[in-house]
Amino acid sequence: MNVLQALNGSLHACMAESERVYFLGEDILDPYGGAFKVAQGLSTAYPDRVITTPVSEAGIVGLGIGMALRGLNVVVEIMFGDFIALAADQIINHAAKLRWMSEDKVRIPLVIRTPMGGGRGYGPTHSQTLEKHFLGVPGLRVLAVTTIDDPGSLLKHAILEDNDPILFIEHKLLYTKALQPLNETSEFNLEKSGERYPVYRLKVAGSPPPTLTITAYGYMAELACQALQRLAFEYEVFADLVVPTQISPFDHHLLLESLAHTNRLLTVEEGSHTHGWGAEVLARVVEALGPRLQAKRVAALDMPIPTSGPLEKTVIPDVEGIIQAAREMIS
Amino acid sequence: MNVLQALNGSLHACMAESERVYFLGEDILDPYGGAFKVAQGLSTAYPDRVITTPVSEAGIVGLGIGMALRGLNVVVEIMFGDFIALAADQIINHAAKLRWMSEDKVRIPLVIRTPMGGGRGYGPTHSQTLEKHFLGVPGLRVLAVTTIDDPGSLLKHAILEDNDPILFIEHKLLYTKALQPLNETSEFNLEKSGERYPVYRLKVAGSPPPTLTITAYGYMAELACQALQRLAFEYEVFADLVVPTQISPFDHHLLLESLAHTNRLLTVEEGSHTHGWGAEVLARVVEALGPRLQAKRVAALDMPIPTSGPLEKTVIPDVEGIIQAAREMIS
Amino acid sequence: MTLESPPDDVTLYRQMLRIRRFEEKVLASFSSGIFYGTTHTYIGQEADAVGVLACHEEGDIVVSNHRCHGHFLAYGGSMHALAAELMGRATGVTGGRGGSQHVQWKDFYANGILGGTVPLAVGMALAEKSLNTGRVVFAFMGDGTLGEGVVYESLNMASLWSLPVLFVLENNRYAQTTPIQLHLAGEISDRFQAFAIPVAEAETVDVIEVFKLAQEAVVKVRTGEGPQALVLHTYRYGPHSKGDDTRDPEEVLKYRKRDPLQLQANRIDPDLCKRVEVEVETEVDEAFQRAQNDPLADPASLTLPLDPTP
Amino acid sequence: MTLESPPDDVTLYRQMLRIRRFEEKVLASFSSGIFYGTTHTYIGQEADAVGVLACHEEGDIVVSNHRCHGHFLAYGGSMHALAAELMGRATGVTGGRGGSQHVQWKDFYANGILGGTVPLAVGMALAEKSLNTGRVVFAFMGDGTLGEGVVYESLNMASLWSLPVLFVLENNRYAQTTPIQLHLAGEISDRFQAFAIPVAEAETVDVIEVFKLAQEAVVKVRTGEGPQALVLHTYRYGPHSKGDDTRDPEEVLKYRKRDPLQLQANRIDPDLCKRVEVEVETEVDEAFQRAQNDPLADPASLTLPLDPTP
Ligand SMILES: Cc1ncc(C[n+]2csc(CCOP(=O)(O)OP(=O)(O)O)c2C)c(N)n1
Ligand SMILES: Cc1ncc(C[n+]2csc(CCOP(=O)(O)OP(=O)(O)O)c2C)c(N)n1
Ligand SMILES: [Mg+2]
Ligand SMILES: [Mg+2]
Repeated sequence: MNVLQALNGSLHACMAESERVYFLGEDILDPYGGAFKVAQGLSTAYPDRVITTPVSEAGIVGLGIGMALRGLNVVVEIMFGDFIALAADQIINHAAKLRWMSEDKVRIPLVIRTPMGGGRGYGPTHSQTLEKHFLGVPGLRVLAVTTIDDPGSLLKHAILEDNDPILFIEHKLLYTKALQPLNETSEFNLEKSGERYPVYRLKVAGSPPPTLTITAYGYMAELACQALQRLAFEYEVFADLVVPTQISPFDHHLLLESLAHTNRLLTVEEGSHTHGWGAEVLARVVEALGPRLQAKRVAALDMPIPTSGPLEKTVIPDVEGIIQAAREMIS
Repeated sequence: MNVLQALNGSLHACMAESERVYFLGEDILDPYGGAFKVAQGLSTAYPDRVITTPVSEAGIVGLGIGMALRGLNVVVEIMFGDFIALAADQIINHAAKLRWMSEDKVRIPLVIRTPMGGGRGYGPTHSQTLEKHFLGVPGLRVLAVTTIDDPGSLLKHAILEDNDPILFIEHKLLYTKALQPLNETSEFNLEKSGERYPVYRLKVAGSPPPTLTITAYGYMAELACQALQRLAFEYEVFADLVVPTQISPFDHHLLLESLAHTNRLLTVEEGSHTHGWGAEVLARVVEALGPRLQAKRVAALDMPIPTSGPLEKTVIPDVEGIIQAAREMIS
Repeated sequence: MTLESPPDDVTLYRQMLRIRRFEEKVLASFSSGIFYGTTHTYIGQEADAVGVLACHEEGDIVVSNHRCHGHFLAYGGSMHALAAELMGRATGVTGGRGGSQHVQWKDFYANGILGGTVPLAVGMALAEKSLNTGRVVFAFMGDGTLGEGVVYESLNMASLWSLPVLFVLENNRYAQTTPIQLHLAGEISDRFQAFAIPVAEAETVDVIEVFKLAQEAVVKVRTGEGPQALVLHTYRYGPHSKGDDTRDPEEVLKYRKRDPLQLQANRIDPDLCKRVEVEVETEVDEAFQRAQNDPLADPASLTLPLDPTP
Repeated sequence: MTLESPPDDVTLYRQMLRIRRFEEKVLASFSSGIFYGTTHTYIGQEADAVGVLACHEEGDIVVSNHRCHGHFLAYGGSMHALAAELMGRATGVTGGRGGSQHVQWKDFYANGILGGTVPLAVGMALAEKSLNTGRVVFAFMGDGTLGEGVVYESLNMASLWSLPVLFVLENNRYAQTTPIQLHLAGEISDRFQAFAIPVAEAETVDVIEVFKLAQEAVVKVRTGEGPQALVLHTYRYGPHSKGDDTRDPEEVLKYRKRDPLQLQANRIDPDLCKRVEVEVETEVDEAFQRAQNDPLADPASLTLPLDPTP
């Protein structure tokens, strides 16, 4: 099973389980099923609860908030994550505040799903990793899918078991990637912490104690897994990899556990470097650990994402970049 | 002279100096002159170049981009910084990218001015410090006014001598504050680095070498100045205060100089804590200094800004909070 | 469902007067420093809120804006809780969190981002239609709010899906200090008709006329004819918020002469009118008094907007 | 300024054919992997770009969208540079940075955010009007783009300030896979008229008819009558981007029968037509060939979007 199938299956399961689940988005009707096909089959199975919309990102997020306010569990698909900026006011000033402003009298069970990321040559307005601009919004949860464990259950928890607004990030390149079920992987030791939105800790199976802690989410967690293996086998650098599914607010508990041994932190993200996710991770960890942390971030260059392959490859982090940064930290 | 007068005077000077300067915003015509009066007198003096607009934040930023593309130097006023999220797409996907996407063939000399911050009981949608969501946008410069030196010249550089888009942050509480000219202050030793968008370093005049480095921008730099004095006189804690006017991209040069001696960093900002400006500052500094930094952030609680005085005061950082955090770091 | 007749003249008068006196008291008290933040008063527009919301039924939803006191009181909100909210008291509508423009109570929602609540209103209408509740959403907005793009995104979807929402456009001829001719091109009614939303329009401060137009429109909405728009040309007598009035005093005076309260008072026995006056003034005074004696909001009451633990 | 007559029939035909053959080659070559990213072809809509931009004068501004190849070629953009851009070559219009939907050259601007460029277009018109250049801005958008709120903010300001912009609305009846009746309430022309912007409208693929309508509108814009809108009902023959066509093949066939190229070819001597065909095919082949031989974009060419030092 791949990530796309897991997410699509989860949406089907959610809509089957509760009649209060509604799905809105652009071009989501069958046979198309959305630009990345995550909605495939939904409109056929639940024609009354799957609504294809005009090209109105702010509007549909706003409608989703209104529906959620009235007790529906709403999923809004934003076709490309690059368009999420159009809904920034709806997210920051409405979705995230209404519960608090009402003294918890109203709730907003809304999941805004959107694919982010580059690697497909879609160019500057269709390849971005913009979630960094939505981290740290009081009242907003940001989740990110990986192949690890069960992205379908992550989505299900978000839709059915959470009454707060969620920005749900799916990296485009993950859709076709096979899942790494928790119990079946022989290459990694995998530890899970938390239920709804777990944090995972991986290390190469049978490796000695780590000297470095890497943390990454989304598609970069995939690359970090590859880097972890190559670091171990090619360079004898042994690292822990901590992969959160909830990237904001961020729970640094497991990370601190690992850092207690390594004192070395490498964050990896696809968003542009400055003011990215890694900044908060580093800051938190420094505050917690005091003067003993060595740290470094791997991220995209601070520029738009180009279309042409060689350029795009230069701007976005890759496995080599992670390995190199890790080795620099150890040496 | 206060900050309001400095900014207003600067706008007059810019419009007098160049016929290419245009000013757009909501309710900016005389006699009103904008909600915070920064535009006072402009429409009388330059009726053809001062345009009051409909209530269309995305639209007017977009228009400003278009005008800038055609070679005008455009200032757009967003009445409250809380509304900047409405223009997020225009800023992130258009203003900040167009130069780069054209291989520098087009430029965007656009200044988006907006007041941020709380302290006036305006409540959850009129008191925010939202610039944190616009830090680290590749291609966007974010500046923040303080009372130190000359905010008017900061604005002038932004309008007349910069061909890239700028988000220009003015804290509401600063408008009525008197300027602290560089050479006239006897309470602080003041050092300036950089020309267009300087970074300042202050210490209490005649104080012994600092054991702590504080950094803050905007109105929080005001509070940090007060804290600096009280820390010195009441607690014999001596600190450097580093105040950047360009908060993104952030130049940590002067900060590192100070930290080389103190190894202790306290960041202060009014935005909500998580994923704020301070996160990037800490992260950069840790990366640069390695395992010897002790650090802490003072920021608003991670929640919306309430209206009622006692609540608002609890959420937003104050001088006491800065002093307490500083003392905790030293002890 | 049939057209109902309007509430009796005295009730309508009293409701408008409650708004008027409340708002006058707010403006008069501002300088005394008892309030936090700012305010936007509804004086002059009372016929809109009272006339329109006389048509609302229990469970109907009202989406309001920055100028929400009139809507809130006409909806049935507590005058004391509203006063307390302005004063930042623990007993305020939202315990002092929201203040003047962020009021949420029962099915009433107000917010300070112009236009930002319009898609929420349409989404609520979509929910109510989906759940088949027969509820109607009343969405108030001002002429200036027609500057915001998300309003049009919302009108489009409301019309496409034939949703039970009544858009109430209060044209008081200004957006803050900007006269309508400087902010709005074309005709207001065309902005709705461009989305195939039928419009009823009136240049009136007669609460009964407003009621009748609203009732006709609400019946259509409630019986499934889809969204309707009501364009009410009105005027505010007070400043936009507190001291910021740049309008020609002559113009204000002209509109003050067609006062909705006077018009309605003329329909009522003068003695009765007086009695209502006294009662309302007492009510307002008591509301303010009580609010002022209430405790300020307690910082310990603050909660996080989100449970941070996964 | 007077109405000029259209370019000669062969020129119009050639221009449309250049677009057609270029786009066909793009679609046909996609699976070979020579391109980066995706594409949106203009096949079927050629009469719009060619007819409208036949009215543009040197210095006029063209604001385009995701479906920009046709606009770009009709504007006078280099076919080779466009092919090279799609292939991520250093010689591409933007050196491989922008790709298919982000094309900037001279006074031509295209972008992949639907509607996001419309306020830019209006701002450019404001600048040109302020600088009194007599330039006109042509702003292209599709039916689906009428879903975006910022479009209406822009229409309002264009109209309020009587700006020199021609809005060209190409209604190809779909937004991606969504037929217009599922995304648009009411009539397209009313969306402009609601802002007091005059509209000319045609259901046509006749490039000369398009030219005439456009020329009339452009003259009005250029002589200071303010913004105008042109609503062109058309159809695209190809998929939205590459393989994603969910439309009824019968419907596509129906529209294919009124091919703008066929219509124009009928006005031309068949031998001449053939010659043009051969010339255009050669031009397209050479453009692609040359582009494919050009070097890929060099990472060393990347620059920062902002000078970071204060
Ligand atoms: C998004 C947004 N932009 C600007 C403002 C500032 N503002 C508050 S009220 C107002 C004027 C509103 O005019 P209108 O919609 O006509 O309502 P009225 O005040 O006349 O009742 C403005 C510009 C705001 N609150 N929200
Ligand atoms: C803001 C934004 N939302 C969604 C998209 C994805 N998208 C690309 S083209 C398209 C359909 C556009 O329809 P229309 O405006 O009619 O132009 P057409 O493709 O028919 O030429 C959509 C939804 C986008 N590019 N930008
Ligand atoms: Mg108004
Ligand atoms: Mg279309």
